Amino acid sequence: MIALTIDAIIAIGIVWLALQTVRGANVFSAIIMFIVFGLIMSLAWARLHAPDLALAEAAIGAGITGALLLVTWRRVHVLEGRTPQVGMAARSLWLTLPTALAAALLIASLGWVALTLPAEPATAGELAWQRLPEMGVSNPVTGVLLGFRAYDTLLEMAVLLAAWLGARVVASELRPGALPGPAHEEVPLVGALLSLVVPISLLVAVYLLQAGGSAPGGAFQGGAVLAAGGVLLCLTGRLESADQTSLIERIVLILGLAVFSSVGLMMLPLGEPMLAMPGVWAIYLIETALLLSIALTLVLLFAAAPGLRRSS
Amino acid sequence: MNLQEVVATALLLSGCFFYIAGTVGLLRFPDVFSRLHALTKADNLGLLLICGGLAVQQGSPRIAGLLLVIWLLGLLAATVSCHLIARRALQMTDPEQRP
Amino acid sequence: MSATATIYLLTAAAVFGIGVYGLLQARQILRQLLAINLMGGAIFLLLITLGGGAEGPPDPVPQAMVLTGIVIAVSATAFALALLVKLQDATGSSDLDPPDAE
Amino acid sequence: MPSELLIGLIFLPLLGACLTVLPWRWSTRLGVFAGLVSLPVLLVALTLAVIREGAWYYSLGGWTAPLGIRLFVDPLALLMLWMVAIIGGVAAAHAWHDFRPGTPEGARFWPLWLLLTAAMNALFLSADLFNLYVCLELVTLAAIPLIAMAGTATSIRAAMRYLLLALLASLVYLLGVALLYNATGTLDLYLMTQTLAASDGPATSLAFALIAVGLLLKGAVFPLHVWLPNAHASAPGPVSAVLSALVVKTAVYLVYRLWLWTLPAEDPMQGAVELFAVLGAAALIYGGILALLQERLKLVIAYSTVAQLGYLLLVLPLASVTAWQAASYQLLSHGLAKAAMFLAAANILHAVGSDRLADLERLDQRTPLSLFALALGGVSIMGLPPSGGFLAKWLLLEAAWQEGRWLLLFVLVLGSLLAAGYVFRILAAALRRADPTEAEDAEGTSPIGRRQAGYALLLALLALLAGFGAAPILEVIDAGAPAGWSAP
Amino acid sequence: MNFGWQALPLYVVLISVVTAMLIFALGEGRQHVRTTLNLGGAILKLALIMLMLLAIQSGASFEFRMSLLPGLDLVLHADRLTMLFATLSAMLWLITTVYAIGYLEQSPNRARFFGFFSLCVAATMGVASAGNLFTFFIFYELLTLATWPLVVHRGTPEAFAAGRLYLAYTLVGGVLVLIGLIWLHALAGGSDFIVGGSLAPLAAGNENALRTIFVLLMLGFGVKAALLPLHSWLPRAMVAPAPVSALLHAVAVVKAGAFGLVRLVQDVFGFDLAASLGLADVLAWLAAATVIYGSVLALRQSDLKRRLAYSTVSQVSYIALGVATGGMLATVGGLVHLVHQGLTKITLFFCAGNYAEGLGVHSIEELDGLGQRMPVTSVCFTLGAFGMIGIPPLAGFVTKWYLGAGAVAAGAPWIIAVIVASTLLNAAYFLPLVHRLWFRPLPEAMAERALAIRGGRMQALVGPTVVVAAMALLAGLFAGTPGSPLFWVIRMVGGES
Repeated sequence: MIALTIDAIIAIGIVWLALQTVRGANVFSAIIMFIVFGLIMSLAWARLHAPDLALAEAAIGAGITGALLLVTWRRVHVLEGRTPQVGMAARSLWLTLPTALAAALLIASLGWVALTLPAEPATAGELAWQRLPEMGVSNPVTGVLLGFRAYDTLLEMAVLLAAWLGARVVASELRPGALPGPAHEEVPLVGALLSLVVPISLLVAVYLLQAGGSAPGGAFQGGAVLAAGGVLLCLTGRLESADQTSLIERIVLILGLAVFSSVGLMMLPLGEPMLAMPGVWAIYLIETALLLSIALTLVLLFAAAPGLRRSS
Repeated sequence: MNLQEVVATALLLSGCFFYIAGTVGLLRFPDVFSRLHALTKADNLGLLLICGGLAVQQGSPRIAGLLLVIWLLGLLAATVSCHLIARRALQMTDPEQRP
Repeated sequence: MSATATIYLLTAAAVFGIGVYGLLQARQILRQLLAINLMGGAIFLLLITLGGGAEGPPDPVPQAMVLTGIVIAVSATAFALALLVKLQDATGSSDLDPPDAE
Repeated sequence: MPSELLIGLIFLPLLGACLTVLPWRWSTRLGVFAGLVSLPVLLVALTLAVIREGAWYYSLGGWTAPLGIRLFVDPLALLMLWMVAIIGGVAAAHAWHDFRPGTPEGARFWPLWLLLTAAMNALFLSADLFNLYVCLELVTLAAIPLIAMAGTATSIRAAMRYLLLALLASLVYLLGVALLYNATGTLDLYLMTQTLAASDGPATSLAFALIAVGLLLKGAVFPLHVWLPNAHASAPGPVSAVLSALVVKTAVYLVYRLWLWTLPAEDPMQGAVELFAVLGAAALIYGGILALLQERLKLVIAYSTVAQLGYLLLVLPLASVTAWQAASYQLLSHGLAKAAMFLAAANILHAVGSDRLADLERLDQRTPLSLFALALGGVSIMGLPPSGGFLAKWLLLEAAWQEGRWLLLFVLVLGSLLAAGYVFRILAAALRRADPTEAEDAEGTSPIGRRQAGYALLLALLALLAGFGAAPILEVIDAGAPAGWSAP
Repeated sequence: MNFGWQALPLYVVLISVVTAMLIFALGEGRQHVRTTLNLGGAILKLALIMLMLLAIQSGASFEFRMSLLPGLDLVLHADRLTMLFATLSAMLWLITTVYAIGYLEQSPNRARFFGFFSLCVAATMGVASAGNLFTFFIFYELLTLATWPLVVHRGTPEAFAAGRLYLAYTLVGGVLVLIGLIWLHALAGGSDFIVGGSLAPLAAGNENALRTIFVLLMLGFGVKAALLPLHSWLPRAMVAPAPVSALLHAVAVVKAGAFGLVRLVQDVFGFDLAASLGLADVLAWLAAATVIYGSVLALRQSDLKRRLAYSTVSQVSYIALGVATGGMLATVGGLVHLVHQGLTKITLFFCAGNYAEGLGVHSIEELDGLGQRMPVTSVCFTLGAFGMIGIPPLAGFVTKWYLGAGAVAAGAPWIIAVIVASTLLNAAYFLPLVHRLWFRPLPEAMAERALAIRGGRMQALVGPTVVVAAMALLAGLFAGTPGSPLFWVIRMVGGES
């Protein structure tokens, strides 16, 4: 009963926050509501026995996305020179009513469909459980991500790379200093915080990576945590945007994709199929590469800069 | 319900109380500074109580240690962010009206 | 079909609807992106709930799908935000149909 | 070892993209060569293998179907792969001049281009619904920055609109995938059929409907086409070519896959093919009329894409070998012709400095080769002989006739007349002379201009040659006809 | 597929395609190379056709076959009808090329003009040697494509308006043919042209389908042949340069339409089937109406070229009329008119072009007394006009004689009335021109106007005019000797029907 109450509270919270996100008085508060929405979503994931997702949602869905949204809001705000406080534009009623109705209908039909779905044996999932031991890891999600459906993960890295490449295309002509920039004056506390939090984020990232084999965690969550450390360094002016992407940065950016592909291709000459994992070590190797790529890509996306360097 | 659970529940409930108090303060207090006051003070304590409650409930030194780290990190984050927000708010306020 | 599953299914449906509503209503691109992300969250929730998350450890395949989906969503959002800044830079407005176009 | 060929088709461009991210000029060159030049070579071997052995599956990682992801190659996939290799290759050659390796533009362009190539190859080979979602996203996220590379306000706005709609489309698609996975317990396109046939319910129907909506949105099928014209018209030339010739086809390709392979024949959703046909007909007429009304060359061509996509949906209810041949041939010839037209339009835009039809007088003097390519492409688009487009139209008409679909026949004919209208409108604008007595001032075309025009001309000639080489192509294609479409 | 000796018809087509491509590639400059190419291509083509003619006389046969689609072949062959049309086209092309070089060498966009000019002839050759209806259609549409740039060549708004009208008619016509073709294909498969047709076995039960198909195809071909309701593009297309008009009227477009009608009646349906379905009568009536209507309208034109254009509308329908009447004599009349009308009409157009180029004369009033200023051209014009009217022993008379005799033989005497009426009308609109040329005084303004064509250009323009006029004359004078068009047609019709 308590469990159900908690679920109900979470559910109501999610719906309320979603509504606030949509109806927020201004864009800024909408973004804040969305971040909180993400956090509550991660509670929902935990309640739904999906701790991997809870971690990912908190770190990526709420954390990184939120940071990206906020920094963009700031950039747009700064560039536009006016606070986009337009709020909810009042569309005419004849447009609003049908759309609201359509949305409601969609909800109803979806809910109905979902509720009446017959309980099919989830063949792929069952098989994943059964054959997990062959993978050498005990976290089934990691098993699927890097074993059974490793190809998805590989292409997903390509998507991330494409996002960065795309951002680089459109951000090319941005004036320098689009980054938040260093703090105007050094606050002593900030240094203390950084000297603690950044190493810890590294530690946590490595821990999540290592734990991913048997417990919740993995490259994505770890990468996001590491990226959070990087974001913090950018925000506090410890890192600033460089004009060029350095060679090391380039290598790290493609590391995940390149290592993943190479390991996948490695077994081909031995007569093994593509993406057959030669062992658990390969999974960890790939995950390490993924983690580094993910973290750097996310930080660069946040900074909207070709590269980063330590501030002088 | 043994003693361990009773203590744990009590700690958790009181933690929740402080959280609620902090939230009420956030919503009801008039300006940034008093809101920060309510938020940081009450929430840090609430976090401590909840961490303590969980530690008692689990009864494992390792987890207790981890929870302690969590509390310390939360404390640090709250301190720094509260400090930064307060500074910013102070800069933005009219010097005449500074508290 | 447990009560928990029902609750989260309804949540997913509601959030999706709100997302659709927000997408259609929003004029600012940032808001549209938020609405799309809400819809994405709703679909992920649906996937996991249908995958049996309410009863116990859910089917790992949907979990992997959602994890992939979250990363793709953040990639797409990040690119969209970069494009938004560029749009602002190029057209002087961060909206697709600026007020003067009405 | 034909299986490795599939891997190469996906991973060579992918690794090529990685190489082009690196800062050196040689790495970019190497990446582009490895990722693009290798494709036709691989495809020749692959084609021979398909002819010899027929279609086959390849389980990635050795994990068989319901658990792992399979690749599937059959004649249809082969056709699409060839188009990626040839059209993408020629467009890349055209892009080589504007986006040289070693320049900042080149450094931005080639990784995305190679990712796009890899994504399309992966998409055409994938047999897994969720993997297709990832592929679709990769295609979108690689294609849109390429549009934005034009850097104009219009292109950025178009890119943004495309992006938002594409994201929405992906979500709707994903929703359908979620429902289908729940209903069938598998994501494999071809395994799903059996389960679907056994358990039929509104859930799967709705799932297919959602997937269709998502795909039609991505494929810019009328009335979900709003994003297309500006996006395709404002992108750099080679990008427009690939967008119109290949990228929008990915969605249509998936509609074919789902409706002709996955969906069981007795499923009520099969009725949707009639709706597709109606949409196709509407697209054909609407796109044709709007193309007639445009004032800019690239917009005319872009609206023509909206119209021509209609043909590809019109075929769906016909379900015969002829219809199958028609669809395949339309895919091929439209791809070649449209890419040729966009490349030519890019050259014209470059030479004239504007692509307003009003500014295009005396093009036969100013950019003769590009105009010729444009005209040849136009001939194929109109479906006039001798061209691939003509054979496609002939097959379409024949298929419609066989099934006794008079209305369809009428729409097809009307569509081709509209196409003739807008193509000849372009040509008339290009042959116009502002002052009939004006002395000629034939500008010598620069060697670079000639080479760029040559690429457009090459594709246009291929579209023309497609009007003669149909027999061997169709022979391969026939073997890949979906069940129920093969010869009685 | 066979690319050897057998594929000669293919090479005849390809020569012109290659010429066109080379001309396009050469660009605007290099006039001499272009001229050499043009003439070389034309002469080579003519030589090949003569070769083929001889080979066919000695019993050889030519066929090129290539599968375009399953069950659908591209067939190029050479039967007697092919050779009739091909010889005419090749000969007139050579002459027209000479004329066009003289006519246009000073004006802009020559490369474009001659390129499409060659392409146009390639399409005409394809039409002539098409071995089945599908192939015929391919080249028929190609012809549309290749002639449009010629029609709009001057690049003026009027030219584009005429081009639009031309396209509207011909493309819709093409669509009608396409539908008919698809239907026929579904019904009968892609069978080759065979004298007497191949549809007779299918007739039972499919009468109405066949009738509809016939009407569709007839209308489709009728557009280019300028049959009655579909003729109005032709006079408008007169804005094109004179060689183009000559090409359109005498060699390529209109003839392709008429040739299509001939093929349709003779080699697809077969006259017997067409007659038994009542279709021949429809065509005959339509053709008869066009004959009269075109003549009446020609009478009302004051612009020389427009008058000639309506004259074409009227005269080309003789071909359809003859074929649709049926029977040996009428068919001979119709077919031989393919040649006779071509020779005569091209003479007239060349003359009109000479007047326009030489003295800027466009309208009929300006012809007064021009016999003195441009005697050679005027003699040719007079010959052409007499030929058109059908004054014996000129070519037109031969046609009309056979048509009339055929009508009697076929039991359709009303056709004689049509011919008589048409002849009277012909006389009514041509004789005044002749009268003006020779018997009206030359106005002073015209007498003082300098002749704009001189020297080599004069030779290039007047030379071909004289040649075609002579050919038109000889075709009539020596109609009875072996080697004449009439002789050839009689052998063809008599030997094979």
